[in-house]
Amino acid sequence: MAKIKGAVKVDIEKCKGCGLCVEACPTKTLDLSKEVNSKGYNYAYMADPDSCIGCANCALVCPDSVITVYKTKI
Amino acid sequence: MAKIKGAVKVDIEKCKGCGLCVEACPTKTLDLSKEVNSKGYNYAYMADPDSCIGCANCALVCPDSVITVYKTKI
Amino acid sequence: MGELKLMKGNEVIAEAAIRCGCDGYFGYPITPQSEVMETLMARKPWETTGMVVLQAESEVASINMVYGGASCGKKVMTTSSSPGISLMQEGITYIAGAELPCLIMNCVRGGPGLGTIQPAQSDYFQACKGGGHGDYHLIVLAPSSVQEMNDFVNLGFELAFKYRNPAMILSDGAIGQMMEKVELADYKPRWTDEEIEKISGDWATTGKKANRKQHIITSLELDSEIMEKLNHKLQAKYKKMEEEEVRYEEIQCDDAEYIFVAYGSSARICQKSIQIAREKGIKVGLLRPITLYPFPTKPIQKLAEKVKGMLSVEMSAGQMVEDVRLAVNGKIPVEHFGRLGGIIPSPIEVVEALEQKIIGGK
Amino acid sequence: MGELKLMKGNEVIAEAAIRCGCDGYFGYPITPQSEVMETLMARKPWETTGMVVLQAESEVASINMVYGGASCGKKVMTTSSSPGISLMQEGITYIAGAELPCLIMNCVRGGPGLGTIQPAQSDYFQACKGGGHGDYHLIVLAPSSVQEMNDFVNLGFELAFKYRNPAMILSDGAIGQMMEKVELADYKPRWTDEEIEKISGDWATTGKKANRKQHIITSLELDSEIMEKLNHKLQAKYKKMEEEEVRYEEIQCDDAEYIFVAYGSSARICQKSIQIAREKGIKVGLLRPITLYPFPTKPIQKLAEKVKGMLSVEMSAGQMVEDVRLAVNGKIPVEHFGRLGGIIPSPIEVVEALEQKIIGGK
Amino acid sequence: MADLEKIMKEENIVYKKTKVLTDNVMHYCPGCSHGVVHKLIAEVIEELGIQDKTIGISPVGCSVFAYNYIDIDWQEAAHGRAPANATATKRLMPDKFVFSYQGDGDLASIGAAETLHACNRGENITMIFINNAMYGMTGGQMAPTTLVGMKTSTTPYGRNIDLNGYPMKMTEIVASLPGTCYVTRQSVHDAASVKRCKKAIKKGFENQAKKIGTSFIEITSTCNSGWKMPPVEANKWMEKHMFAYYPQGDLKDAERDNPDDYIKYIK
Amino acid sequence: MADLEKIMKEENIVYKKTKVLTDNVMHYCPGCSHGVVHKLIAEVIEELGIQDKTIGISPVGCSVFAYNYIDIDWQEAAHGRAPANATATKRLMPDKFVFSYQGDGDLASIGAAETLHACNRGENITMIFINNAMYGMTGGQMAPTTLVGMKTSTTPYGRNIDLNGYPMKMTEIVASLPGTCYVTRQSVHDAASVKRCKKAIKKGFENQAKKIGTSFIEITSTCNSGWKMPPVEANKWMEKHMFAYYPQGDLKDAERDNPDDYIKYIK
Amino acid sequence: MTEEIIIAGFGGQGVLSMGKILAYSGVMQDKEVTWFPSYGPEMRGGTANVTVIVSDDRISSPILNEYDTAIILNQQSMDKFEKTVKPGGVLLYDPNGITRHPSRKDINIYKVEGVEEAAKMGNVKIFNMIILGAYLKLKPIVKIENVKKGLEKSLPERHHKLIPLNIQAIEKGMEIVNKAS
Amino acid sequence: MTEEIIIAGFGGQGVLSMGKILAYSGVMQDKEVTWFPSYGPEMRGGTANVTVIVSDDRISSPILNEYDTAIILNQQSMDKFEKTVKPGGVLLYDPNGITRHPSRKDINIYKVEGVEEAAKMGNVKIFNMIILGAYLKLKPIVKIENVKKGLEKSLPERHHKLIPLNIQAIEKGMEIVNKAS
Ligand SMILES: Cc1ncc(C[n+]2csc(CCOP(=O)(O)OP(=O)(O)O)c2C)c(N)n1
Ligand SMILES: Cc1ncc(C[n+]2csc(CCOP(=O)(O)OP(=O)(O)O)c2C)c(N)n1
Ligand code: SF4
Ligand code: SF4
Ligand code: SF4
Ligand code: SF4
Ligand code: SF4
Ligand code: SF4
Ligand SMILES: [Mg+2]
Ligand SMILES: [Mg+2]
Repeated sequence: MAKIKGAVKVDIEKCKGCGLCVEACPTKTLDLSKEVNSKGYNYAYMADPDSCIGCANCALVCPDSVITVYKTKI
Repeated sequence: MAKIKGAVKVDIEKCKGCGLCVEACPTKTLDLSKEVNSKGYNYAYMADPDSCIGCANCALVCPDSVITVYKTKI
Repeated sequence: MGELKLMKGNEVIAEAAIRCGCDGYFGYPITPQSEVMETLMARKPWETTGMVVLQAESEVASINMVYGGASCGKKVMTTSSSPGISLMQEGITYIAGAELPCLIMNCVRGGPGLGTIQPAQSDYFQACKGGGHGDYHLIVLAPSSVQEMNDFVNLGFELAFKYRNPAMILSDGAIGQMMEKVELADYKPRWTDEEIEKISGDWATTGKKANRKQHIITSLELDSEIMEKLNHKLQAKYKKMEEEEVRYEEIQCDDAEYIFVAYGSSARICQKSIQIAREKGIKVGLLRPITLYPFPTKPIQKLAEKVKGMLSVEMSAGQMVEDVRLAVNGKIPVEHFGRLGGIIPSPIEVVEALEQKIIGGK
Repeated sequence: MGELKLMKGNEVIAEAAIRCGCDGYFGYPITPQSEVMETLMARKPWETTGMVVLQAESEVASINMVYGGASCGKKVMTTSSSPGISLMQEGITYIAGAELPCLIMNCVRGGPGLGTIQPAQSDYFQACKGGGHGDYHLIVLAPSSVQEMNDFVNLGFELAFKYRNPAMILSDGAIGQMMEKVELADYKPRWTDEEIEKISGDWATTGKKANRKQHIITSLELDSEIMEKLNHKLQAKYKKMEEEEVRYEEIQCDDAEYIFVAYGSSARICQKSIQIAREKGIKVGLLRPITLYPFPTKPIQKLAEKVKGMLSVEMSAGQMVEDVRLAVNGKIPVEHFGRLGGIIPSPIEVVEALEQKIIGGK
Repeated sequence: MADLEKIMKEENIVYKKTKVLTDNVMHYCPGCSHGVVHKLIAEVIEELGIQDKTIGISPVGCSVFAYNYIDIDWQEAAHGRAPANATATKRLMPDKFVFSYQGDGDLASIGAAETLHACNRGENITMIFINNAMYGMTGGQMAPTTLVGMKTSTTPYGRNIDLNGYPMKMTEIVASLPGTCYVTRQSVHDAASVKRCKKAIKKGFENQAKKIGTSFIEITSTCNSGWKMPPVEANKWMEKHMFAYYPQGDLKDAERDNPDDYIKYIK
Repeated sequence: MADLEKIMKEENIVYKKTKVLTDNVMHYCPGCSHGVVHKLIAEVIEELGIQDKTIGISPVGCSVFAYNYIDIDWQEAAHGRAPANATATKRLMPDKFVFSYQGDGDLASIGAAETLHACNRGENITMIFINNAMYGMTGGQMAPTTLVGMKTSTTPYGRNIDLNGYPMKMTEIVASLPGTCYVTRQSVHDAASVKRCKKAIKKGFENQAKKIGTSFIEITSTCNSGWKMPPVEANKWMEKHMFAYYPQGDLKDAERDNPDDYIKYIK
Repeated sequence: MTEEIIIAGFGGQGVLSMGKILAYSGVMQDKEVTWFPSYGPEMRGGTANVTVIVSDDRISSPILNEYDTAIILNQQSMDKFEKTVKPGGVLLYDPNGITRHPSRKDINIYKVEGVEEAAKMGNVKIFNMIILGAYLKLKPIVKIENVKKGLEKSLPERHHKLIPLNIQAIEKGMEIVNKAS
Repeated sequence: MTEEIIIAGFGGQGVLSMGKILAYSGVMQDKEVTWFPSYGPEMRGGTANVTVIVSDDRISSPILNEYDTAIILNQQSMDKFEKTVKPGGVLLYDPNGITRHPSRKDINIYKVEGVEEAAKMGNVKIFNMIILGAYLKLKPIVKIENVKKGLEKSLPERHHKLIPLNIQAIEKGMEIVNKAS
């Protein structure tokens, strides 16, 4: 059976590190980085890239619309 | 049996001839006069003084508070 | 010649609005100007020209409806009287700050507070100096006849659009309630969408077409440097108005030794006063400002070169007189005469005031 | 000596209100003055002095709550900033018309419209000429330090009650947000019912005792003759204020050849400018109006006899300069310098303006 | 007639004008409901013995001169702002009885925000609301409460929903707010309703002593000038048309909601 | 990682920022609900293809700069008056889509009268109401909707009924007016609610084409700055406390009442 | 020619519309006119008056302290306006309801029984037209055909059928006016 | 003596309260002081700065264009305020987060590793006290005991127990400040 695979791209410079995407992700794919961007925010990133299912929940709740979601079947 | 008798005194000069008391009287005691007062209003008066029962309905509805009501048993 | 009618000043405002292609009127009843909306409602222009007429819930709502309508590049207006105009001050300064054209008529009554419904001219400061906050000006037109009530609706809109600036007709209970002969203008159609595009296409909120940038109507700017520039732009506009849009009338000024300065109803009274004074041998003329802002400073300065004194006649405790004094700048005596509380001065009183305060003045 | 503190101007307004025995504060948040209500709410004076503090639903409600409270002979106040003060104009003219004492603080920000939250002085006309309708005046106090923010709360109430007239503190974002040393006043108890009876017992709506007539707070009078009399009474009161209540400060005016006229923040800037100018050999002094209404006309006239020119320095496009010109009445040149949009002029700019506009002026 | 004179003696008086009403002739049109309501308020004040403790807040509207008729201290508020005056007055003098008296234009149009918020804060005041479906004072313009189809000087062809919206039931709105303790709709078109209305007004004043929130009393009224009907006809028209849209009686009569109910939400 | 690059291809995009949002970085605090709602409005405008026909009316409040983010024509209204701007705009350009966007201070406090009357007139507009129980922009003061006990900069000891009155349910009030056709309460705290909320906003816009009255959409929101909570915690607090007082879901979803219903009253 | 007139009486007596018809007649005769009413809150009752000026020249002040003619229809107005008539001017009044008759010797005083006559004619509403007729007899400043035209202009179409009755009333007024003793 | 200082950094770095403590210390030492903050809408983030003046004389303008000392805590502030230091004046900065270091030759430039040191001390909140200490080393305009008194006055009672830690941080700052190359 084809497996569904997802991925997200976070616009790191625009992310404000609010953490809402982290909370919204059903697969605990995301986390806030230890690093900060130039504005001093701990931006979101795919901490566990393999588990992403491309459900877009993270992007839906992101107030700053900085997440692009990809999905494909492998 | 003692009969209840009522009477009303209308402050003619202050009466505005609105006719609300005439309408409110259950015994049709009151009417508006043909004469006018100095302001040009056809003031209210006891057209049928005998029928007054002193119920004060006329006074209650009078917007200008110009009716005094008397009642006694005879 | 246009249609000749006998009408009240307030009715004429309504009629002129319809005829000049006004798009919307938003107002709230208040004496002595409620006839404006009443006339409009009876005329039902929405069935003919398509003009919108709406009784708003308050003057605050009215002026902000005007703000909304003006934002769309539409010809919109409101009318009220003193207390209602005071309530509009925030809205008016927003409209001035956002540089929007609109027309406001204040049918002034005596104040302060609830005051009286009789005519007064005690809102001059509010109209001309700024009743709201910040540095801004309205274009202020002062009709002194029913005919001018008619003419200034169109003129007000023209100036408002020319400068993207709110215009005010400063009338009063006397001009508003009086009937006179009036020659009504011919009907002008309301602007089409295409015409609005041509006239206000670079700023009006008509929906962002694919080929253009957003249009944003705002008076907000948190960056002080930019805000100062915006303010300088406003000031430059006011300067231009002061140079190009001053309107006034001179009556019997040629040989005058004294000058009445008076606008609106007071100017009517002063015309009679001139007659009376001249019968007495006093050579007096009248300078009647038609635009109160921009104020006819230069014409007054010119007159100050040749006359002996000026009397500012206003139904107020002395407001316009400050602008007369600022113009004259100490050259000749300038005094004020006025009646208050809704009383219209009599022509004779005015002459007496001239004799006492100026001719026999210290 | 009272308690010494380091506080923001806005906080001090709250503290001074509590300490001077204010009975009620009614306000609505707006930058840059929200600290006033916030400080009051944190201080909970209702648990100590019994002062009422209420966040109203709007500035319109606030000013009418003040109207209600003032009607009862209570010491009541509100504070806001420019757009909010514009909304209050109707209420303010009612209070002035009904001759009620109260205190209003306007922490001015740049306009027009929503504008900026940075400091400005562009509401001078509104405060001093009448933003509302009708012929009326507020008593207008212009603090230029945090200490004066403290002092003028008490002074404002005193004058307000002395004249039964609304008083306004015309501050701005700079004075409101700045911290300075301030010597706080000692606590004065709020007036008891008996004291109110003594002070305002012939007009306040405290309940009609059997032995007296009704007290009616109103500004309405439909009979023009009576209305005119009421207006004359108001005018007489203003005249008295003009004679007795003018307050100002002269700094280094004795040997001055030029004068800055400036109030509030601008006056602070000008003090530095004097230093700079005098280092350059320019003898300049400062006349700082403390009361903007009544305006220090006579002191300015006196200075005009001996100096060569005046520069009105205001964070506006030129408002107070008109009153300076009216005072000087053409004797010497008077010019204006100001920055707009929330920008505070630098001391050096001010000196340069003096050099260009007055010393080197045409 | 001799008979009548015998009856008309001091000791036989069963109804006379209360002394809390002044002797001034009211400026109202003949038959105007305002006069009746003024009388009831004055009678209530007399009966409760609170003439020296009552402050009235009059509106801008026909009743602008209420202070000429009811012999108490008054504040003449700005148009629509009586609830603001009343709020401050009551909070600063909590032992006084404070009531506002407002028309439908005043209370429901320009003053809608002040009405809503005073009631929502549960100000301990009595609000009297004269709903005559009309701007009486300014010449019979449409009010928020004007019925659909009713002709006014600003709806000369009848109120029309598309143009002017719906007649507004401010009393229902106010009843929905937890701050109000007593909300009722009354009238004064006949003797029975006058009696009921007086009771309601009395209750409204008594509630102030109980400190349980805002009492709000609508009096569905006539404006025969604005309606262009003789007074008796106006009353009949009101019964027939106004009462259908503005049903008479109490909308709410409750002790103030327990604050604990609210605190639980945040625990 | 090579894996990810394979997935991240144009054709695999299932969600990206709509073009109706500009590229400007929003000035909002991290996690602020305003951002999410802006996005939903922009998406709806894109989906309905009405970018060239939509006029937004922004308020005074944190969303004062909404015009910097949604790429349409905007009017920045005075505090509380967006419904007045919207009324005129829609009546003068009935074929455009007009919406107001307001905070709770703006819509329910200073602008209560304008809100009430626009809804009562049944203006054919969409009203978006961000209820974050707080004055965000001015530094976290109490809003009409602040819950009892909630600490704000003007209720530092918690909102107290006696002092500040009750949290106001403006949405319930508006639902009671015949002028509104669709009144709903939504939120954007998780993916499911975001989807529901978008549907509601879309319906609100679609209603304008049907000309059936005012659509009113409350979005119960957080103001983590004002609440002094991290965004995730604020969302949880909202679910627990705000939803209890402000129940989620549709309050009204009806065709506009038949005008004949009203006309019958006066016949 | 300039004629300055005050018309004063109770509200409801048709004072304002009488002034309006006169003003409109002036317009029809190519004169300059102004019409300025007293105005107040809309409560019923009270007095009403209107100043009408008809002139060959541009009219300066529409508000006056002295009049060529005062037309007076109730006692309050008599008390207020008798003294404002210019010496040699005209005071015309309806004695109905007047308790203190005018007493000035330096003006010309005329009476017209308008109320009585209107009642006789069976239409109290045309009272004001009778008064107008009386006035026009004394001061024929506008021709009757222009009054007719004025009526046509000032009355709404649906009332045009009443014009003949109005003209009749005017003629009656012209007939019955007479100098007071 | 008059010392005119600007302190500038991110909001949240304690810029305003550092200025406040300095100002309060001045008050304790019987000086005249003013403290004037930048202010804006309340959204989180963004820069903050405060002008503090401490003087023996009455202070005229609380707002300045030039400063005796600039204390700079982020890059944006460096870009804005380096140029405002008077020739011969002091620029004190924390190099953490600074990408473009100050380059003027006519002023005295000092560095203090406040962020780093605060982390070492286990309390990032005292960062601003370290900076203050560094400043006071360079410009001993107020005595340390007056700073202590200033802290007592400006901190609410419940935070007084933190005063010793604050003093410690100030002393640390005095210790570690050094002239930039
Ligand atoms: C700010 C302001 N706007 C308008 C008015 C004019 N005005 C006076 S009374 C009134 C309405 C009165 O209607 P209502 O409140 O229903 O009272 P009523 O006369 O019917 O008793 C209006 C609009 C005013 N005085 N002030
Ligand atoms: C007339 C006026 N009063 C007050 C203000 C100040 N002010 C700006 S925004 C705001 C309230 C914002 O709160 P809300 O509407 O809830 O919006 P939020 O910031 O929470 O999104 C206030 C009171 C103003 N700009 N104008
Ligand atoms: S929700 Fe958006 S802004 Fe917030 S952390 Fe995630 S990506 Fe960043
Ligand atoms: S798309 Fe879904 S699974 Fe992938 S990161 Fe976002 S929320 Fe998690
Ligand atoms: S007291 Fe009763 S019976 Fe007598 S007149 Fe009045 S209403 Fe009629
Ligand atoms: S109700 Fe009163 S005013 Fe009306 S007619 Fe009767 S007595 Fe006269
Ligand atoms: S106009 Fe209407 S409300 Fe006013 S007094 Fe007359 S009847 Fe009463
Ligand atoms: S203050 Fe509140 S509403 Fe404003 S941006 Fe921050 S979180 Fe959002
Ligand atoms: Mg009414
Ligand atoms: Mg909010």
